[in-house]
Amino acid sequence: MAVCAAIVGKENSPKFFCCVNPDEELNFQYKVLSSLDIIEEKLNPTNKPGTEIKELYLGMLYSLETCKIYGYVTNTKIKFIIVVDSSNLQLRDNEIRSMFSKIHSEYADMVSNPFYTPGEPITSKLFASSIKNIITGTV
Amino acid sequence: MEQRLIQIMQGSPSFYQNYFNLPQELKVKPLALIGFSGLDIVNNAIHKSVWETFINRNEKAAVSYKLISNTHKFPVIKPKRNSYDWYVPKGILKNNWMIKHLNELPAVIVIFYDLDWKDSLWNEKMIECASRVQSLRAALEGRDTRIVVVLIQNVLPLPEDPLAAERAVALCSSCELNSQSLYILPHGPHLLGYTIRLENTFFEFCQNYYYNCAKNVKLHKDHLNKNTHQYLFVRHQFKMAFFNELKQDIQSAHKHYSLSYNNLLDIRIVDTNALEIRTVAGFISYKICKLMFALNLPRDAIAQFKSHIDKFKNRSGFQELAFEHFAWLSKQYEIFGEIFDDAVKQGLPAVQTQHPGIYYQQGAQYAILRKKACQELCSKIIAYPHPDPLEGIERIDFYGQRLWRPGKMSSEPPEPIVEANGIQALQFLENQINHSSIIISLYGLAIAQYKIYKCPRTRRHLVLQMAEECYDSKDFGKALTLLSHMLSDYREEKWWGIISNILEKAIKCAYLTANVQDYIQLALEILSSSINVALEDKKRIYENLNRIFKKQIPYGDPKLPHDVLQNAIILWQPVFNNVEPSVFTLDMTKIISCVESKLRFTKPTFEIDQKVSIDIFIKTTCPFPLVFSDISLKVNSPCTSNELFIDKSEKKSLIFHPNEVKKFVIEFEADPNDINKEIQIEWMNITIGKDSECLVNLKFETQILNVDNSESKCFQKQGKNSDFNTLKSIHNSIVVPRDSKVNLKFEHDLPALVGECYEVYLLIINEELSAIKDLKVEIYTDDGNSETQFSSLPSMQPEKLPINLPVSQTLEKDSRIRTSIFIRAFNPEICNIHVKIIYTLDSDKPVISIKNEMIILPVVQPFEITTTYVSVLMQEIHKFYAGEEFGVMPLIKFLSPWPIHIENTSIEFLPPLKSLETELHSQIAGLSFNKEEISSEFYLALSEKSSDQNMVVGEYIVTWKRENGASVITRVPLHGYHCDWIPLNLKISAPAHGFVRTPVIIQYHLINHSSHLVQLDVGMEASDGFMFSGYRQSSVSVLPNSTKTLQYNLYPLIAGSVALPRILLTIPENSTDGPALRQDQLNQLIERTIPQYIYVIPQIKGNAELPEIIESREMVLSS
Amino acid sequence: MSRQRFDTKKVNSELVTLTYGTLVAQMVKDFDNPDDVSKQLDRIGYNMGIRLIEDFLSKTGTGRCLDLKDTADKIQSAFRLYLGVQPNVVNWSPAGDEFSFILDSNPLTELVELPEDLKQLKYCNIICGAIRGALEMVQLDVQSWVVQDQLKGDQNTEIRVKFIRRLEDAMPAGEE
Amino acid sequence: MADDILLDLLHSEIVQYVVGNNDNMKDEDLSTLEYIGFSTGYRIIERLTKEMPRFKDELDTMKFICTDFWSAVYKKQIDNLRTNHQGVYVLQDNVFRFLSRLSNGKQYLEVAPRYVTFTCGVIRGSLANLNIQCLVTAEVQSLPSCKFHIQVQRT
Repeated sequence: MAVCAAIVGKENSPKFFCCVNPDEELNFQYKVLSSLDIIEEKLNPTNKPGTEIKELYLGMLYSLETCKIYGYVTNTKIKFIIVVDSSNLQLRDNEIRSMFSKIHSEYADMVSNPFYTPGEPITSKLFASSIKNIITGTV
Repeated sequence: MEQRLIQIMQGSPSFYQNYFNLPQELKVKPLALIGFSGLDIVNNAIHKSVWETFINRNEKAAVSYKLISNTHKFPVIKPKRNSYDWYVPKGILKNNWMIKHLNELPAVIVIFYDLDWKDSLWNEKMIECASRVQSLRAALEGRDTRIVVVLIQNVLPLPEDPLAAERAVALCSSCELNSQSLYILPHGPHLLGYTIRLENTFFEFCQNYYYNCAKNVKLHKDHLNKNTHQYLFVRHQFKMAFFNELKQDIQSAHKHYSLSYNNLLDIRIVDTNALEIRTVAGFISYKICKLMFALNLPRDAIAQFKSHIDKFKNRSGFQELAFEHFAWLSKQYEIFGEIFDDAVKQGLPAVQTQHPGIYYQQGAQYAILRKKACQELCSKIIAYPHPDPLEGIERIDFYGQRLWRPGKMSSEPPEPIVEANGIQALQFLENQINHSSIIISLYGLAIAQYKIYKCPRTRRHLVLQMAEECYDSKDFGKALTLLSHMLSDYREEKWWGIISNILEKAIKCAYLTANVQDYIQLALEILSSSINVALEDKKRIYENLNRIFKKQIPYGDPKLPHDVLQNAIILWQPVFNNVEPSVFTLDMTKIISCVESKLRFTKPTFEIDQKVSIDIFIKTTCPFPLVFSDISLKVNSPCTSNELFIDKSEKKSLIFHPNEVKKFVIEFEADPNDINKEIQIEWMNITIGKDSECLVNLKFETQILNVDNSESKCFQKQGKNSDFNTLKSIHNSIVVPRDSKVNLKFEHDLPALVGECYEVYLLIINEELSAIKDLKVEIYTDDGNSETQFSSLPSMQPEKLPINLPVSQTLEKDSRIRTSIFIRAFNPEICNIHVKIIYTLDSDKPVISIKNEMIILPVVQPFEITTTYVSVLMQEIHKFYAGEEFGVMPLIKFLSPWPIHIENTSIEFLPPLKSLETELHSQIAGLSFNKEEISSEFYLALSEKSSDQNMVVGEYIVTWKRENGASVITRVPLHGYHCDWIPLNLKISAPAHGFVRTPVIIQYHLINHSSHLVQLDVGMEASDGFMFSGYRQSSVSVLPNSTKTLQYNLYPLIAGSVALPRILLTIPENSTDGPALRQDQLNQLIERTIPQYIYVIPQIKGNAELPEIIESREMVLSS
Repeated sequence: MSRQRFDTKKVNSELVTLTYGTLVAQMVKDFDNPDDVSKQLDRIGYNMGIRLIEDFLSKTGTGRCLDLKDTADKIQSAFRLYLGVQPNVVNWSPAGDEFSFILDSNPLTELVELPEDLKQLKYCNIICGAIRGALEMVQLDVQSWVVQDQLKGDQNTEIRVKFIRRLEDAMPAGEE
Repeated sequence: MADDILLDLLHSEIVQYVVGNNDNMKDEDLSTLEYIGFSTGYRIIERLTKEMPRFKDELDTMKFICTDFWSAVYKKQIDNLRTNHQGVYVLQDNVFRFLSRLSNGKQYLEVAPRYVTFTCGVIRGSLANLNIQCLVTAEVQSLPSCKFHIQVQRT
């Protein structure tokens, strides 16, 4: 299971944060924000052709002593970020991958709610709980 | 790095400053050492120059030179040990060994001696030289140092010099040198060249020397055994590696360092040797990484470093000295960062995910752990133990050994008291360290790197951590600056969580530095709803704000330690002491504060006579009521710039309750000079407080405010009922002239006709409430380049646009004037004519007013003219023949919706064409025509010359006018056809009609208007309608420029339109010199000149007398 | 441009849901009072119903309804046809003039989450309107309203239909 | 699964709602209609691009909108797609879904804007969410064919 999932908007402002341990949120916010540097570089259009990433999943962005950080960017430039504890070794890449696509579906549904204004922070309790379930692997 | 540390650690004993630094001797690049003896660079100019040419060269070989005085003491040589059996090493690396080989023990010694071959005192000098060699040799007894003699000579050597050869041999023998050890250095122009050659030779000697050294070390290896001599394995490999480095063979050097490192790892680590092993490991790993970078193996270097760290990360050694461990780790990272950075400077490409910054950052992290450990372990150590357990630190033999038990082997148990003291001493010293500055400087290095490798956000985070450290070290001022610098970036990306976190820190700093300005600004931001700070904190801050507005010192955060608060209060004391009011102006533009505003002009344009009005919407998201004292706007226009205040007479409360939106309206009169110019709001200013105490101005610039096009913005479509958030700000508007009450009417008969002088009546009626003056009526069009003419006079004298129509300057209320504009268009088109009436009201408030109207004037052709040409037989022709008359028929098709009256028409023929009528007179003059009607006329003409292209027959001139209009003359060119010439012309004389059974005389006139004889066969075909007399078949010849007439007497048999007998003209076969005349031309000639039918009228009863028709006909023809 | 990437039916269904959603959201912006919105939705439903019935009759080729029971079944099949859901017809009133449709899923509301301040909004009123409109075209005057609503956290969505009277002469299509 | 006819009916109801009983066709305000389309397109594109590989560039995105997207929503291929490669794209649909119900004739041509504006919004919204800001206008010369002009706004 992952320890934190975040959704970052088109203009890199945070839309949603979900931490297994809420006290860590601020700390994770910094980590997630830093990871945007790497996402930006990975998707940099000036990268030499051929190197651009076709997949929405960007793989691991970087790893620290404490945690590993994975990224996923939708065609609409919404960034999903998952933080995994470094001690957690049994979590495999394809599991992360599927977590992301689950989150993506949830997000797409959430955006379809006519009473949600895209770009606003996401406050839906329903959404929060389903994301939590995804990262804690309870679905 | 060193410098920085030193300056940090003032106060603590010097050795502790470098306690964790790598020794210089380890960090320098090892260079082969060459000793120079016999050079007196102080008194001897020549020697000086020689010395300098050796040392001051940029591309030197990897050697360093050292002057060796005669009294020089070389390190004493240890007695050769032939068995290691009983030898137990006291440590791993002697800390004087590297220095010895770097600076004290040359690989080569060069003895310089001034001696020319032809020197008068040759023998004496030779002996002295020899003795010098001897004494040096003695001093270096037992070492392999190579001794070389260089003779400095003044005369250049000759190619073949027996004397030189002989004396050289002599000198060598007396010095006991082989000939490869004697060199001459002629001091002269080529000095540099010689030195280079010498240097290269010396360097070779050095390499041999170090090679041997390494070999010797290798020899010992066999005597060593695994259990007692583990240290020696490490040491020996290290030495070999080092010698190879001196020899500049980094490949082997790297190999041996690695071996050395592995040997080191084999050693069992216990408390007593932990420090030493860790220290040495650090040294060797440093060398390995450095060499790997040099060998361009960055990945291996990084891997080596990682594994190195992994191996020692958890070997923290003594708990009491945990800080030591962290200090070491921090240092390891810092140093690796440095060599990585050096490598990058040498051109190694680094990437975003692998660059020196990462290591500096880790260094900082461990430095923080070090600090924490220190705070835990050392805070209570106040006294330095006595006697000083670190006494004699400089005399310690081995790197990384405890000072209080040097050279003890792990086996023996440590003495408790000594240990305790030693530890205490270290703890005491550690406590003196200014950790923060270490941490901060490491962050500094990391930040610089992250900037290079495109990680703005990571960099920002580091800056915040740096600020954190500044705060910790009570440098609140610096912390505040760092924090507020970062804020703006985080605001851009709206990371409220982080912003809130920063703001809380920042406002603490602002408070602790008594920075009122910042305190207020930060407070206003914290109080906004988007910042999540605990409500009680918001409340405290809110109350503090109000205290400040009253010039009272705010309360500090109770969570802060007491002493810190004390200092803060001392700082605050003077702030409000002054009597005069304190005024602060804050730029709120870039911050999202608890005061939000929307400003908008109520209309996109304002007419000059109405008041310009601006709506101000203000909303506070502060959880507590805010009280403002005034609100003003700065409004600019090209001509004016005013600060406008809200009207406080309207008793609207300036107390704002949470999330309350209030609307204020500011109205003012625009300056008439700003007509058609833009006015805009530059800023809004909200004032808090009284000027008796403390005035705070919140300035909201407008330019930046309205450039937010974030995602959710495009969803702010207003519903029918709009709220504050969806409200759009409008910061500019335009002043326009008042809309005029003058009534303008046009009277004219559309459409205008091309060419005519078209008059439009303008009727101006003053329906204003007062008289008007300075009345101007201006006429202009959109496109300047149409050739349509305008005039204010019926004379239609063209004038340049814009035209001011002649009208009286003033116009009484309800009175009217009329004027006209005359237009002549030359093409059918739609012509847009603008009429602009400008005037000022003749009232107490003279306002300029403008009325714009447009006349859309379609222009059409009055008629179109086409022309057809016919032969004398009235058949249309498409070719003229010189000398043959033909008919010109201009047709006029009338298009004007209005009837057109034709005053006259005529044709002006263009030579060589000419009219065949005595005087031309129009056949339609005086008639009027309506739309769609067509008029036609007939004129007889003839061309005198031939022409091989279409001829312009002449001009058709139509003089016309509308009914009761002015007359217009339209001239249209008449375009004709080619004109051929043939020598022959043919005419017929016949009566208009004949009578049955009454003879008719018909004559055919063959006219030859060439200067040649024309011969023709003439024939008449038989016809049922007639009997006739005359040649049926004949051949005629027509003389040049003469006419031949053939006469036939026809006797009509039947009545009606009867076909005449056809005349046939043919060119005789036997015609010798036939002129330019072809059969087909003849046939055509007949076709167009000879009628095919003639009317035959039934017999008149009674006797018929022959009418005199022929004569009259002749007349016509001859005319 | 040949290949067909999407399941067109699904996309269209989603499009209906989303379009309806944005319409409602817009109405909420336009009217101050959610009840007015509910009315509007019912009206729109009605307008759609009176047009939908033709399509239904032609598609299914069914004739006049024999009785209310039959009507219920027809509406039920209409649900399947147009919303792809199969509601149960239950809760017949003793008099047999009133019954309910129970939808355990509702494509219109699947992705919708009502904000707190709109709890009294009758999001599904369009369905009630549609039923009313459609039946009116076959000379049945009924009332229809939402009893339960998943949007409000109910287990499932219940739509009640009450028979008022049979209309003898056909009314002009459009608004009453 | 909702049936197609629902969309058609719903669409004309929305038009009704926005236009109300306004009868002067001259410059009537259809912005709300456009907005409803915008919002719809913005949301649905998030669903439709879920399984798609990352778009290479603007053209790639446009192709998607004009082909897959179009045929999914409007049940038929675009009949003609042209671009000047400077950010102007013209999509022509000869039998445009929402116009196919209108019968031809001057008076219907006048109301045509009402039946294409929603779609303009859908296109604009979809592209906006795919980070291409643009203006979308429609041109109806003869029913039921329609040309959509997409003008990308480069900043």
